[in-house]
Amino acid sequence: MADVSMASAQPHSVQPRGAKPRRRFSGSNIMLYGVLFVVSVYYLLPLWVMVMTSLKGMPEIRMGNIFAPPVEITFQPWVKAWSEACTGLNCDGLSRGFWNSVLITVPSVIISIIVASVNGYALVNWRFKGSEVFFTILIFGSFIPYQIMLYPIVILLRELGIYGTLYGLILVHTIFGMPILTLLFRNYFSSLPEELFKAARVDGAGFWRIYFQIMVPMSLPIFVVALILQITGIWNDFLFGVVFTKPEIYPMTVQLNNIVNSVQGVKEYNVNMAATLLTGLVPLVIYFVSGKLFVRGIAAGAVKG
Amino acid sequence: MTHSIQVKDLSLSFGSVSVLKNMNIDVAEGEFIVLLGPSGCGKSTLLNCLAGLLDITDGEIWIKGKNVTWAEPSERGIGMVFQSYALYPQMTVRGNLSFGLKNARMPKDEIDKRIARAAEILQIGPLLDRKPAALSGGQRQRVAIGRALVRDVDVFLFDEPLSNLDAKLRSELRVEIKRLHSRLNNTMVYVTHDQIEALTLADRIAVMRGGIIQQLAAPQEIYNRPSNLFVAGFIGSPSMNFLHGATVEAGRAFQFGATRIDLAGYEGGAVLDRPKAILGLRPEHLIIQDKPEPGLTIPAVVEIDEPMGADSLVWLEAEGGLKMSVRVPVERRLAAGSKVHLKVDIAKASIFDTASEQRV
Amino acid sequence: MTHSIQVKDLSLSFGSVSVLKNMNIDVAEGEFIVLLGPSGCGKSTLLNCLAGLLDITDGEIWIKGKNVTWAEPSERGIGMVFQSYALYPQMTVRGNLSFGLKNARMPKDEIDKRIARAAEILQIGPLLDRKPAALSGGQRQRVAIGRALVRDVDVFLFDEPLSNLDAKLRSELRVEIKRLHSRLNNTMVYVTHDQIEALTLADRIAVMRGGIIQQLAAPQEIYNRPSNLFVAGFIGSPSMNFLHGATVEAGRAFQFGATRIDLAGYEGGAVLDRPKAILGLRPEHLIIQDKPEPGLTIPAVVEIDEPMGADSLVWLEAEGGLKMSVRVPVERRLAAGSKVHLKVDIAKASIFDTASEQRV
Amino acid sequence: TDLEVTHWWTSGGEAAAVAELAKAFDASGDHWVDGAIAGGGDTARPVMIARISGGDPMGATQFNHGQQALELVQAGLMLDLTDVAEAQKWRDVINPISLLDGCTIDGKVYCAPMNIHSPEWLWINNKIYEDLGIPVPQNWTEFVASAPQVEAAGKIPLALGRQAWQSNLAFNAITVGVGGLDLWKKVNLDKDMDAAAGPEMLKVFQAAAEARKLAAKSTVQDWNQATNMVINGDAAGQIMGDWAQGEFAVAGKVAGKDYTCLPGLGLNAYLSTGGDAFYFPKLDDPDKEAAQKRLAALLVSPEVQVAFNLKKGSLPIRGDIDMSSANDCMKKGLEILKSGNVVPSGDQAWSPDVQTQLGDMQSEFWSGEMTPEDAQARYVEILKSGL
Amino acid sequence: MAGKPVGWRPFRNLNAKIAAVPMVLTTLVVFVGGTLWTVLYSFTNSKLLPRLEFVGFDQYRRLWSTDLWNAAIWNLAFYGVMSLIFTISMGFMLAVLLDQKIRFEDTFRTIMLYPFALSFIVTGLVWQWILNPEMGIQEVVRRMGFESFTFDPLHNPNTVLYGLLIAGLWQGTGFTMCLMLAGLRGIDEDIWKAARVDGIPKWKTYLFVVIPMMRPVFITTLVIVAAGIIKLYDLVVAQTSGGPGNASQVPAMYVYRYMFTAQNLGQGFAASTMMLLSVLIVLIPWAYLEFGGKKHG
Ligand SMILES: Nc1ncnc2c1ncn2[C@@H]1O[C@H](COP(=O)(O)OP(=O)(O)OP(=O)(O)O)[C@@H](O)[C@H]1O
Ligand SMILES: Nc1ncnc2c1ncn2[C@@H]1O[C@H](COP(=O)(O)OP(=O)(O)OP(=O)(O)O)[C@@H](O)[C@H]1O
Ligand SMILES: [Mg+2]
Ligand SMILES: [Mg+2]
Repeated sequence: MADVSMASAQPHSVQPRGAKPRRRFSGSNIMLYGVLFVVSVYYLLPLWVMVMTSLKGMPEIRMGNIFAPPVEITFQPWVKAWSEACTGLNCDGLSRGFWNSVLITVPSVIISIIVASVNGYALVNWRFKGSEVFFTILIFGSFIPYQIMLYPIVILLRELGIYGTLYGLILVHTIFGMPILTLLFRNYFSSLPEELFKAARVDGAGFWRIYFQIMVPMSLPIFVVALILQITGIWNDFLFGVVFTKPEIYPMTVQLNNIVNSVQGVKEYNVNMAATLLTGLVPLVIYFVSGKLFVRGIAAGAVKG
Repeated sequence: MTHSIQVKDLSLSFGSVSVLKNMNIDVAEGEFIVLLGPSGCGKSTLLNCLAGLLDITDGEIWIKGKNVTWAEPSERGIGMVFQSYALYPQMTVRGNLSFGLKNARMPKDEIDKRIARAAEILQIGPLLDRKPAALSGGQRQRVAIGRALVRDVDVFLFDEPLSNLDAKLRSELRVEIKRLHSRLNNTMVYVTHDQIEALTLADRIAVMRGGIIQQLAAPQEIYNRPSNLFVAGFIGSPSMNFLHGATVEAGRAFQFGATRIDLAGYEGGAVLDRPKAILGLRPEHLIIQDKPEPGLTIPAVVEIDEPMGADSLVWLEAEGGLKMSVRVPVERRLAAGSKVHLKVDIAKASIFDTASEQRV
Repeated sequence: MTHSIQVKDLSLSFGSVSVLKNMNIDVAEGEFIVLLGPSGCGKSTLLNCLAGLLDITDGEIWIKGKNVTWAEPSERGIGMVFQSYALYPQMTVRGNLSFGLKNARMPKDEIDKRIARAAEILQIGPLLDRKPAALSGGQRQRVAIGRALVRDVDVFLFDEPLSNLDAKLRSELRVEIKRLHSRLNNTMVYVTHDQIEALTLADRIAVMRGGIIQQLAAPQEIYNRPSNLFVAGFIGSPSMNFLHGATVEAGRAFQFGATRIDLAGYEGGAVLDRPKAILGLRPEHLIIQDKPEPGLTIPAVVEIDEPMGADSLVWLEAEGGLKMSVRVPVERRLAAGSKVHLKVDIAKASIFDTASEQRV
Repeated sequence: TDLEVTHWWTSGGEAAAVAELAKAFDASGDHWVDGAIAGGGDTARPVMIARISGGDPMGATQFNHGQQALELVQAGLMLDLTDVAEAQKWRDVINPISLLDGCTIDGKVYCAPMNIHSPEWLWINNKIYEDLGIPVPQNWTEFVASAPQVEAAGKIPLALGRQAWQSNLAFNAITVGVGGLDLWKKVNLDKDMDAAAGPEMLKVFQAAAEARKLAAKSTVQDWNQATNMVINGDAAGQIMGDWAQGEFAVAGKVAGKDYTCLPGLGLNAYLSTGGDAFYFPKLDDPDKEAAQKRLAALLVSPEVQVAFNLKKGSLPIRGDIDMSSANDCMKKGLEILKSGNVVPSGDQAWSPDVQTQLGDMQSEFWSGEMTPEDAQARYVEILKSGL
Repeated sequence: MAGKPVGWRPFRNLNAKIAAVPMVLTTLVVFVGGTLWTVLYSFTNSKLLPRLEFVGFDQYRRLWSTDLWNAAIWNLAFYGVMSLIFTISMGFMLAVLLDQKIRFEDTFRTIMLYPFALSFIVTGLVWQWILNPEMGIQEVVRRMGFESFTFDPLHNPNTVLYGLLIAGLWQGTGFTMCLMLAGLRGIDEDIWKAARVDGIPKWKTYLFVVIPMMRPVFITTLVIVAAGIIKLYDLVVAQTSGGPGNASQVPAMYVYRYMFTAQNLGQGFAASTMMLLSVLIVLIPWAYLEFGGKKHG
């Protein structure tokens, strides 16, 4: 650009002055947003399909393509998925599973987060002999395929006498949530200044007081991350939900699987999609609402040199 | 004198926040300019504008007689050294030095020649195959300078290159940079908020505040004749002592509480009578003595003395609770509470108008 | 003199790394001790041991005549001020101050009384309901001190409380801490790696290196009679000039290249003849003159001078390429390349044995 | 008393049949808590077993009788129903008696047989052939012969769900149909490995390979989706068990008119009979135990058998009941039963381990390019591992 | 308690130790105990119920001579390598795109991240529908007039793994992108400036400077993604059930199938032990890099 102005051959060449002129639609910008648009289509397509299909009637589904918006919007599939779809003799749709999921998720999330955060805190600030060893094993634990643990857990729960109960499931979720959550909390707590902890000890605060009054209030981002991870993880869990529960307390995912797989006559795609959406609604809403905090928390807790 | 850098009416805003306001600076070929100022005053911003790393809002920048306002950083003939050095961590020192050259498709032997020369100047020959992580702070700094050096640039820009180092290393590297400058004779623009660095390195210092240059002058000039209250207070450690009073007797004396000080010998403009004025006295321009001399001394009470090795700093309280500091040789110990008199060297004092804050 | 802190044979290792080695320190009641040393020498570690935040490996710690080796931090009668202040960010200043007292289940009105007193001493009354984020650096520092103050402790421990601040604030707060000490007369242990702080604040300085105390003495003693080469080089900025040579004539002279310097008037032990010895001369104990005086001056060539406001530092090159620095008044300008002679004040010099590095 | 009953009957016809059971049980003052698990036996069984061995057993649960629950019984986790069986004279009424034998271990009865699965049926959509103007095939050979024309009309000749057990089922049907009953018996009952490796069996594999071609375009997963393809006229035929009939019924199709059913693929009118049975895990609760026994008795009772099997389209386990309201297809089955041309099913002959391996192998065979020879070699190998 | 220190004082910091009990119990009982239990029983011929009848390495011999298992291993290896390559490269590229000071960054990020909120079950079902030739993409394109267009990855043994990949990437890249973005944002601004002054084009800066600097982030991501791949199960079950044939079988399915459907626990345990082994192969080098070299603070 500078050269242009130097070459005074150009009739109305102006001296470069002020802000460098930028074209709004430069080639690279078009590329950039173009790629982003294509990528977004890839990510949004399934959601679009689900929503559109769930709003169509069966005849329209048979006729039209899955990407077309409904000609005639009907909420019947949603109603059916929520409260009428049958598995065997139970024709109350997902509604039952929803409350079960809530009952399972809420205590599991709370307990697993409390346990893991206290663990992370103890690991960072109250190291004792062997604590690193346990931590390392715990991290290994997070990579063990669940199937390996399935049978031992069945035995464990049987011996504890809580197989098939809500308590059993909470325990299982707490156990399997522990590795990754502890890692998150440990990384986060170790990024907090150690001096704060020391100051509190000089001030005569004990283990729990430091935890509740100093650590917890400063850890909102990581609690949000843990909350999101656990809510979605537990809400979406299928394997434990089906193996460690019984029909009365089946979570929504199991109910979803039942509905989708209980084909009675033709597959009712619209109902299935509505059911799928309903099942994913809670985690989706949570992501849409707190995605920003999640990203920030990830940066604070997960990605550490 | 050829101009190396000319900044004309430069302004820069981030959105609605105006950070640099209508700046004009001319830097001569081979000059060492230090930008000094408190944190957030816009020093780094100005440097980044010179380097082309920030798009300015208004004005022009000329380097070596070329208008580079819109030029890319790499086309401006500048080299930059950052506070954190910003070495490429996974490349060896040689890789760091050659990366830019290779990218410009310079022939291999020319690259080698340049690296050899830089290594020789900076004495980093034995380090060429190490990675930055294996270097000490001072060595890293040299490599960072080397990266500018190999590019054979006319202008070096430094952004607080020493502020990450400990005091000892800092003073050593300061001297090295000065030597480098006297050897290369490049134009250098150097940002710091450390006044010792500014005073020792600069040919001229630009004291900045809130995006405006307060004074641009040689170090001794700035130290001895600060153009306003801000510069006077900012330069010098401990700070200049400020006595709030009035000039009286048609500008021939300064009245401070019950004390009156003769202004005969003051080097400055017409003092005049000002109902509100400030007399600035540097700690080393006061002499502690036991006896008063009317018109020449200020009575004070010793509070604390701080021996600092070579000399000692005495803190006193003058009339009206005013805290003052005086520099004395370290051998001289003064008991707290003793009453003394401070003799003023009026030739080295500064008087400021309270309203305009300008030196008179 | 009652002992406030006694450290007996204290050792500490992290795993196999021994960080503190068999330390013995006695601190008198009301004394201001500064721990000074390069980074990583174990200063903070020692302080944490005193506070009970680290479990020691061996030895005993006594505070106020009580063995507190295994006591909890809060039971030791100490208060601690941290480098980053470590204020609880979610509590107000009042909350920060009262946290420790509430933990000790102190009655509410007693807490209020103590906070009021601390607020008055530290002048933070108006800040009590703000959160730390809304405070300036200096104010935070005061709150951090206040936290120790309200607990009415006998011993204050400071871990580099000023090193996060800029130079200006640092020098102001330094004075404030000194005032506070003279007012409260508590025992204070203060960690820093800034020698100006150490020299100005301390009653006694403990210079540490690699977990071992090198010298524990009053500042002037340390400055003028450093017990070994490390202390000599560490204290003073710019560093002491070291001339490597030999003592000859039964210890009456120092031979350095072709230069011989008379040692008559040296304050120290028996010099004797040593084939390898080091003569240490501080920059301010050399005088630049034009004429040589045999046995008293060192010839040198001026390289650079660095004006630093109040005085100026001249860098010279002596025989054998040795770089030396001399402090001169700022008015004195010396042209680079001029040949001068440095007059030695032998009474203020130090001689070290090269092998043992100890002062003789 | 509430009894939780787990099962995997979730398709339309099945669910209707279960409703009959629940109605009958509720009528006696008890309460049927339905624990349907969708996705077929392979999905449901692990859950059931995990719950029983995990100490949280349900009141009753469906298994295919045979070896599936053997170890649970041996571990003493199942309720002994011998007294119910004796009181209700099961030994006298149940036909074929092999069904009860499947429930009997060491002389004790542990399950209540519910129905007979006869898997070897070929279901054909008549309309397709009418449209083509050719006669509806009456056996497998004709069916294969007509396939090119069906294909030419853009239809899929053979519908096949892509799950291991369906491939397995189709293969077994072809074995009985093409290979004949003797071969089947030799291999599966006498466990004659020479026969399994012999040329007759190879013929069966070749026939299966042919069937594979016919089913190449069928991509659905579930059996009832495949059945639906036949019902809708997308596919000409499907090899499936008698339960497929329930789907035809739900869709309002009439046997003989809209569709044709050919037991034993129309070649050998024999049926291998396995079936569903209910097991009753031990519960430490006398009330529940009484209810369990009431349910067991109820399940075998004539009324329930009739109601259930009519809805499900499967065959009842007793020969002494009136099935006059049954449709064409069911009647065909009943006749074969009466004539005694039955053999026990693979479920009873081989362990689940072998069954699973066979299923895996078959599903690979049916969807890949494995040659009949290779497949036979693998087949023999797997069977040998189960000896 | 005065005098010389004694090395071990169990009641010091008692609360901290009590607080660590859940973790200690979990690691010992569940992870160590459960793993050992599984390994132990993999040497037995347990069928429906665990039984201590040892048969040596029989189960392993059978495992490795089973075509299904070998197919599952190869499928997983193929899927794993592809998935690692694509998740990480796509995640990184998306992060780079989002790092260009674009407008609506939040919106784009949410769009990319939301699938992570959905379970694999849901993911599998949706993509099964979209890829279904009768009504999905193939049908839509055909209706647009391209009659011979064929896109039916899920029913072709040669392409089914790509079908899984499409769904797996859809679900997982958003999270990877988040990790990468956090890593990118953690890079010193000055490095960018230095590169600009050196005249290095942007893409070169990413390639030669930024990527090497993000090594720790890449390693973290690699481990997280790899761990997920080994566990791969729900997605396959929901999308293909391992079919067609055995073309998309994976080890986790084999384990589940043999433990429960085939009622051959010994075989299932042997298979899970092999999975555990592969986990260790992934983890030990990582743990060595993470914990071996430097001490964590
Ligand atoms: N990208 C930006 N957007 C908005 N404001 C900015 C941006 N960069 C800098 N500023 C503001 O511009 C002002 C000048 O910043 P600059 O970094 O130049 O200060 P500085 O003098 O270098 O300070 P320091 O000594 O702390 O480095 C500051 O007030 C800062 O908050
Ligand atoms: N938890 C630990 N584990 C192992 N080594 C440690 C630990 N804490 C400190 N060290 C080591 O002990 C030595 C002394 O550290 P310390 O923090 O006391 O130094 P310092 O003198 O305070 O330095 P600085 O001036 O940098 O604060 C250092 O070498 C450090 O590496
Ligand atoms: Mg800056
Ligand atoms: Mg320290």
